[in-house]
Amino acid sequence: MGHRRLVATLVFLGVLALVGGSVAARPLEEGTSAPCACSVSANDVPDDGGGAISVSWDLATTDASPSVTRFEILRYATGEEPVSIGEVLSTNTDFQDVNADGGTIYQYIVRTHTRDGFIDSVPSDAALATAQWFAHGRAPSLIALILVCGSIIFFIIRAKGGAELFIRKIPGLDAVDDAVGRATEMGRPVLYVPGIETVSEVGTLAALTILGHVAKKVAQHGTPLLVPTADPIVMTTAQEIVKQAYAEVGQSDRFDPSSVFYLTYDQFGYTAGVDGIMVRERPEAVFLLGYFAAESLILAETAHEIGAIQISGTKETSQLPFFVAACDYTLIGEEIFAASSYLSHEPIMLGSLKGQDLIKIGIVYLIVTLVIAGSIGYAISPDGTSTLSRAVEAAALWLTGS
Amino acid sequence: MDSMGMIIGTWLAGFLTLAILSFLYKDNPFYKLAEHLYVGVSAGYWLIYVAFFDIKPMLIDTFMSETGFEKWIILIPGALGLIMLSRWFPKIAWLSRWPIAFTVGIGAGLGITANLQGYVLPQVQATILPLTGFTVADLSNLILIIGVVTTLMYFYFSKPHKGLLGGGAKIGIVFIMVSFGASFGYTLMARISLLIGRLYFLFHDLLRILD
Amino acid sequence: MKRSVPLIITFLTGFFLVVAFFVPHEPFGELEQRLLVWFAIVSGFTMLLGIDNLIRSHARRIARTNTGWGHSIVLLMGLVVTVVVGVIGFSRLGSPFHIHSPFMFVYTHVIVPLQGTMFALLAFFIASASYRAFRARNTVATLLLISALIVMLGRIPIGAAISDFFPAAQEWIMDVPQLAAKRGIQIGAALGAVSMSLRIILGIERSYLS
Amino acid sequence: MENSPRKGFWEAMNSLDRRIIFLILLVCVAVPLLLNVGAPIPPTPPVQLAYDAVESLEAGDVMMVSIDFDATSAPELMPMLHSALRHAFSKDVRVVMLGHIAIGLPLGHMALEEIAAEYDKEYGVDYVDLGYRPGYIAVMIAMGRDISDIFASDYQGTPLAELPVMTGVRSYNDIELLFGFEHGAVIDYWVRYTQARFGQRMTFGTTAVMAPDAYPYLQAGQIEGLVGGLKGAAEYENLIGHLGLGTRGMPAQQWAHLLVIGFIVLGNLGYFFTRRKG
Repeated sequence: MGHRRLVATLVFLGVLALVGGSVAARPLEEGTSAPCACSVSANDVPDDGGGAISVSWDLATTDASPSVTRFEILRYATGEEPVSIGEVLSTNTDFQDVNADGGTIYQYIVRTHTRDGFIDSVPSDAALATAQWFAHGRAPSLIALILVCGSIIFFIIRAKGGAELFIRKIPGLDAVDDAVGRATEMGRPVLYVPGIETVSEVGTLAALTILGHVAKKVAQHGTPLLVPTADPIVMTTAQEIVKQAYAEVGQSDRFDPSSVFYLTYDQFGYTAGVDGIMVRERPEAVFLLGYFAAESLILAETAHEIGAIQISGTKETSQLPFFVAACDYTLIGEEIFAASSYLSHEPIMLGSLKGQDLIKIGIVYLIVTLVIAGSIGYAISPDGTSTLSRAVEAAALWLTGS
Repeated sequence: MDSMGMIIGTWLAGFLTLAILSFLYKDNPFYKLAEHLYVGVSAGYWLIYVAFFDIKPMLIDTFMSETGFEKWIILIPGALGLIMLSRWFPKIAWLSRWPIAFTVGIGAGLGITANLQGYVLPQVQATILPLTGFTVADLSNLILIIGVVTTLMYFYFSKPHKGLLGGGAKIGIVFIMVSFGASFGYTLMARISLLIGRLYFLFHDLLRILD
Repeated sequence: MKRSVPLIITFLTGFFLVVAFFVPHEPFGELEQRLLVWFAIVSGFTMLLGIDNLIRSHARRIARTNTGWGHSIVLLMGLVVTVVVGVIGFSRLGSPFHIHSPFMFVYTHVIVPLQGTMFALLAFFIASASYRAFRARNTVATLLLISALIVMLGRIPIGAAISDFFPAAQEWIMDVPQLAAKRGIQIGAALGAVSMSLRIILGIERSYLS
Repeated sequence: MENSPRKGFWEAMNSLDRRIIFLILLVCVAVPLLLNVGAPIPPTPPVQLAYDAVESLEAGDVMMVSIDFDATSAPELMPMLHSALRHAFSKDVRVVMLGHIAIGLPLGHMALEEIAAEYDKEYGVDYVDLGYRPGYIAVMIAMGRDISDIFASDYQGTPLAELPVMTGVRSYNDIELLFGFEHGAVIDYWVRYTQARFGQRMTFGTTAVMAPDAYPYLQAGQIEGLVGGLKGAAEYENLIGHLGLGTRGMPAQQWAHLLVIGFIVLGNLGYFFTRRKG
């Protein structure tokens, strides 16, 4: 280990000597017409937790700049000697000092190294690294957050107050009860696959909410239920949810803890296991809800091969095409989140759904208004210089804080 | 040239490849063997993975190398992790809700800001495409805007899909289906690539009939 | 205690993560980083629960000589051998993931082919799914079918040989209608996720605590 | 009419044993692969953009390469990785490799060593492999401040300060381009955290599955280019003038695609005839 480091150090020094000539570097004579860094400015990095100052500079003569080999950045606090804190390539004209002490006022010197030697810039103005209490670049996100959360909370409160809220039919969900019913008639199990992610993925939580509903139906009818999981926390949570569901319909004694079990965290190991369960246990209804990746089609096709009804749903747009093609019913994207509201018909859930809808329609209006306004602007002056076009452009850019 | 281990490994890999492929014909003892081996080996693999890429560097190494505040604060997640194991003791199993609650809280907290800043805002911004004239690009932009808007209308849940909303939602489902068809067609290439990869292994590494 | 403590934990974790996003000042700025590390550690421990469940259920099958108990032996053997070679790799070479570790032998010659072949099954299933599922049942299904056909033709050299239309149309479909719908679905899903996250933080959605 | 032979034929076709489909597909992929022929594929705009992004780099610039895939996606992503590395090394761009899928990194490392040797590049001077650190979002955010906060050393424990290639490379500020190779959700984290928060320039090579999802990022300008699937890999190979496994797999792709198109047409004919007569 030791000699490897030694070699690396030697290589490093060698390269430095070759590239920068730093070993033999000496100051250039006054009046030498080498290009150098000038107008060095040092500023606190905005919107950060402190401790960082950004240093930037210009090149005095650009036509001769290729002879610059690198820039070295030196820093000093008032009354102290300048120390080198880093260097950048000749193509860069800025540097971020991320080790600034919050209470110290610094000045920076940029040392321009050329093949012949080096030349120091005039020191920058004094700079102090400060921490901010608000990341200004994220103001649009904050406004969006307030609007979205405000709208959702507003409608939740209204719903709690007894306002009547409508929810449209979601075809896949109506099929849930039918599927459980058919499995009961045939005396075959229901297989519930809650995806391959853990509970910090909201799609998984949506799947677990729907599992609660399915488990209740299953408990009422005495249909066997199988829930293979790929994540131990999902397993733990699913066990509790299913147990609770059996208890709620007064069938606690029929709950079999081993019906919710762990296979493996490995994506395709899990898939191989679930496929095996499908061909051997022959479930009549297969639920594929939650987060899915490539295994979606393997599971859906195997479920089809054994003749089961398949109800699928995910917010992963890359997998939705396969579910839509291969399954009987598919919950598309947001529908899986709407599912918990739909199944429970709880006012709180319906209220939050209404809140989301308001934001969606807001986005639609925003897009349409700005597009129309911008287009009118272009109609006024086709080169896009009209105040209207510019305002629309500025508004659009503002959204991402740029 | 090849070591004995390489040869055994390649034949083992070849056998397992064929055992899984045999599932396409029907469920059989070879597939069952490969399936159970896979579940067992991969569970062991992830256990080792988590121990050496997660618990060791993040918890144990941090505790050993840090000093002061950083050294002791890292015991909080360590304790939460241990509490998770309370599931083994039915009397205190309810304690496991604490770490689960923490995990869920992380997902929820991150989900809010990352979805808004990282997806909704830039994607809305990218849809604000004023028409600059009557070119093909403008027509495409117009179709793009209509597609986004009508797809959003399809996901409007709290009103019946009638009238303007119903019309929009109907157009939206057209876009959604075209999109699914396109993804399906595009993805075919990925799936075939994987088969090419496996066949290349069989022909090149195992049978050596391909250079 | 059994319900309120978890609700408080979820609230505080979620709330402070959101605050940390907007407030770079200490102590918030570094909080996100710290909590993510904590999250990884807590998740790591849960792996033991899964392994325990797996071992118990298969040990039970072997003890009762249920159908397929022989396979349960294979499963447990695979698990034990993998963990043992992992530990050997660690003690001998400092890391189970060292290129000469016996653990990497298991990875390269057992896990990779199994994983790769399971994945490759998709090629076959996509063929059978397209044969049985892509039927022009109605207008919408027909559109799905046509866009799939155009994109498939546009992706292969022969499509370009037949007509420049196919590669151009493929790009256009991907760039315009495909993108538009994906964006719409994802904006909706993102809002759904935000709303779900908000309900979780506020303790309204608590199915995970049942 | 009810028992006409034609209807009987289509009914039989409708209930065709899927194992026959499987067998035909196997033949269609295996035979072209064994014949081993392949022709250059003309580039499409997203791949051209990815190429241009790398082309815009100057000698000495830093390109970060992220290995976010494992062996399962190697058939698609490896050819792209090879091409991107060839492209970067041919322009004397410094390459800094890391990855978020721990088990994929040995694959990336082997490719890096192989291609670097082709261009006589030296480890530690022209390229480096930082390796893997757990927690991808945490790693991404930390690198925005200081890379050495999270990667104090490279994959074999050499401190970054001792590696000349890392001179002046402290955070995303010093990385001209990120080229990620993605088979899953890591791309979303790169865009939603690193791009959104630090404005990092980035371009990606993805599996054909992930590519459609990345199109919105491309159109929104959040990413600069996109190499999708084996065809994208073949196009990139064509752009840099070095044909490889991407181009070689395309004939098998072509036949498999034609076969699936044939299946769809056949399936619909069967559906059409049996429905009309039934």
